[in-house]
Parts: sequence; structure tokens; C-alpha cells
Amino acid sequence: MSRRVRLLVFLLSGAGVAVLFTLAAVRLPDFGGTWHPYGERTLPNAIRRHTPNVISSINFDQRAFDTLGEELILMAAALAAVVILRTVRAEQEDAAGAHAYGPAEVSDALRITGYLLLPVIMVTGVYVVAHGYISPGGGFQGGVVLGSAIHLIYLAGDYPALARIRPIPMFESGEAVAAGVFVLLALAFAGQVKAMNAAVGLEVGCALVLVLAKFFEQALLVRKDA
Amino acid sequence: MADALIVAALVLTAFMATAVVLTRDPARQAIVLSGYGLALAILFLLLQAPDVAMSQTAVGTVVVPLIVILAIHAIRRHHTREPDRRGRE
Amino acid sequence: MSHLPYLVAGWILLAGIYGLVTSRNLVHAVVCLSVAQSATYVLLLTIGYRKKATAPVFSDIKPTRNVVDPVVQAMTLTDIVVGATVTALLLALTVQVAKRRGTVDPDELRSLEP
Amino acid sequence: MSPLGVALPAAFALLVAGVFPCFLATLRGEPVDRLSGLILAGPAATLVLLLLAAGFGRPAYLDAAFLVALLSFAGSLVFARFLGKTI
Repeated sequence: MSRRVRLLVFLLSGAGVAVLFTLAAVRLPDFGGTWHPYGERTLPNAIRRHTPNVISSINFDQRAFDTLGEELILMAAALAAVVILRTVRAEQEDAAGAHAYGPAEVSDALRITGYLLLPVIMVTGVYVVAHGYISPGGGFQGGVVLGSAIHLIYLAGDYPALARIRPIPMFESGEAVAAGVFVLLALAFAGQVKAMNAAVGLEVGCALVLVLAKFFEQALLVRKDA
Repeated sequence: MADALIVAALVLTAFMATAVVLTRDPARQAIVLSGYGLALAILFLLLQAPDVAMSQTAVGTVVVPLIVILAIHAIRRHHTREPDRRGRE
Repeated sequence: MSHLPYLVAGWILLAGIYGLVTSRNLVHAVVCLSVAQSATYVLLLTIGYRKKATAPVFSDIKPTRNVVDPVVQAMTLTDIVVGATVTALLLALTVQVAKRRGTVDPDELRSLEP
Repeated sequence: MSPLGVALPAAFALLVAGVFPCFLATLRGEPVDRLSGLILAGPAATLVLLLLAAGFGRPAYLDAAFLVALLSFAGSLVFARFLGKTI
């Protein structure tokens, strides 16, 4: 299909989608209206049980099975990314023996700010996970913050420093344990918001570290020229 | 006032989404994408969803740009280090 | 005003798909897909919005019934995390395509032979 | 008008006159110029979120503003690290 034909097909189908979407949108209840059937059925229960963060408790109680599915998607995607990028790495290692990671040319400004920021962001991540039950935040957000905080050490220093403080097998087992714990909690003890928050935080953080580790390998592993 | 704020944030979000799509160079697009994440975070807080705003901030400002940049780096390095076997470049 | 937010979501979706269709670079295409997905966040949250209501988080206020819909917010939370992992997975595939075929232009990837 | 009543109009003004120009700066020029717009957009967005938290009378929203303040800076570090090499 040539580019012109493809664009033509898109314009036709896009116009169709636009018309149908607009027709559907004007039939929706008004923006900001008071008719929220799902919320109205959930809220009285949440208020009766003195839940501080209704969103967390919906995610881990009412929608616990959905969240379980989501966690499994997360694990599957992380696993798939690791597998896809690993074969390539094996090829590279067969082709030549010695490898090194790309040079570290970091300006002092970057280095200092990175090192100063790292502990603050780590603590913030823990805070977001731990207080997800009470205040805005929770396992997802905190897990992402924790997972990305570790990589500041690369932004501030260089790759070997990151590799030292980030033992991959530990994160692999962390991911597996967190996923297992979460499946157990979701199937048997749904509603344990605090425990599930922690499990999700661990799972998301570990999955993120694993995926990013593979991307780092792809981007920075260079063959040493003899 | 809240309505005006929501309209402004919606227009800003739509504008940035269009800008992300129309930026063709992936490295520059990653920068615009990061800005789009910020616009979404403001919109979500205006829609009274602080949890979602935090989630969008965490994902949109660090993780996705980092993955995109690393992918671009890996692809570009591959292109320059191993000239194409079929002589395409 | 009463339906503008939904139409903005539709616009973002179409803009993302337009970028996907006209893309000359797989990385660009993946980012456009993530933009198209962000339309779902906007749509879900605007549907759950309620005027003069506040967030369903009762850490600093007394529990009240006058809050926006918490169910769609929980769904959006799930959506964002899944969207990020899908982006990561697709970019991993893109890196692999670049390795195997030496190009990331979808137009040059016609045949399926390695 | 109470001090908190000013917060929402101020947030609107900052959104239109502060955040929007920063975003415009990310749309044109070399990556370095775009990055400067992004770096400036982070604090501007943080201020908008702070004003919103005040205007809505919800201290709990400050968590979101805090996260934006920290992570937008970390995000611009990501780009700064690869500046000149990849972008």
C-alpha cells in the first residue's frame, strides 16, 4: 500500500470515526453532571467502612481481579521485553569476547544534582507507597518512582555504578515474589489494601528496573575494539 | 473559575497531543512528549484526580522518555556501528 | 462546554492514529500510539467528573458524598501503568527490528524474511 | 476576595501565561532550545498545581505537586545526560 493510498484510507476511516464519536459523545450525559451510577453504588460502602483513599480501596477490593489481571499483564510485558532483548545480547557476546559499557562523560553539575536528588526521590517513593492507603498515591505511583529513582545513579555517575547497586537476580526474584504474593492476596484476602499496595509497589518497581536494565544493555553495551 | 481552568487545560492538552504527533524526529519528539505528560498531569488534577495525576507524572516525565531515549540510542548505535549488510545506508 | 471534553478526547485519539499512519519511524509510531492511548485517560476522567465536587480521598476532609466518580479514576490508574508497559514492550520490539533489519522505517519492512 | 479565592485565577493566569509559553518553547528549534523550555515548564507546572491545591482547599493535592517538582527535574536530567550523544 503506497503512502498516498494509506493516507486516503486513514482520511476516510478517520472521518467515519470522527462522525460516529461525535454522535456518541453528544448523547453522553453532560460533562460535570450528577449522574454517576458506578460511583453512587460504591461510595456509600466506602464511607461506611471509613476508607480514606477510596480509589486505592476500589483498586484492591472491588476491582481486585482487574488489578490482578493488570499485574499479570505487567509481568508478562516485562518478561517479554527481557526475552526479546536478551537474544540480541547473546548474539553480540558470541561475536566478540570483550565488552565495555559506554564512556561516562558527565558534567559536574549533572553529577552533583543527580547524587543529591537520588535519596530524596527514593524516600519520596517509599512515602508514596506507604501512604497510598491514606493520601493520594499508592503502589503504582510509588513503584514507578522507586523504579526510576535507581536510574538516577546512571544519570549522575556512569553505568558500572548503576550495575553495582542493581543486582539483576535480586530484582528478578523480587518481581516473582511480589507477583506471587499479589496473586495470593487477590485470590484469598482481597481488600487488604495496605499489603496489596506494598506488593504492587514492589512488583511495579522491580518490573521497571528489569525492563530498563535490558534497554540500558542494548543502548550502552559496546564491543571493545582490540 | 474551575470551568475556565478545565477548558484551558483541555485546549492545552489537545494542542500538545497534536504537537507530539507532528514532531517527526523521535529525539525531539521525546522532549515534547515529556511536556505533554505535564499537561496531562495538570488536567488530571483539575478533574479532581490527584492519584491519576501522580501516576501520570511518574510515568510520563521520567520512565517513558528514558525508555524512548535509550531505544533511540540503541537503534542509532546499531546503525552506525554495523553498516547495513545489504548496502542500504 | 457540556460536551467539549469528550470531543477533546476524540481529537487526541484521531491525532495519535494520524501520526501512526503517516509515521516514517517505528519509534515515532510507538510514541503516537501512546498518545492515542492517552485519549482514553481523558475520556474516562471527564466522564467521571462532577461539578463542584472534590476528589474521593478523605485524608484531609470529612467523608462526603459530593465527590467525583472514583471507579473511573481507579480504571485510569490501571490504564496508565498498562500503557507504559505496552510502550516499553513495543520499543523492545523496535530495537530488535533495527538489529535484524537495519532499518526502523515501516515502509522498508515489507517482506517477512529475516 | 479571600487569599485562597485568588488562587484559582492565579493558577489560570500562570497556566496561560507561564506553562503555555514554556510548552511553545519545546516545539521549535534544536534539542537544546527545546530542553530549556521543558526544564522551565517543570517549576511552572508545579506552581500551577500548588495554586490549585490552595484554591480547591485540599492540602492532599500537594503530594501531586511535590512529585511533579521532583520528577520533572529528574526527567530533564535524562535528556541532559544524552544531550549531544543521541539528541
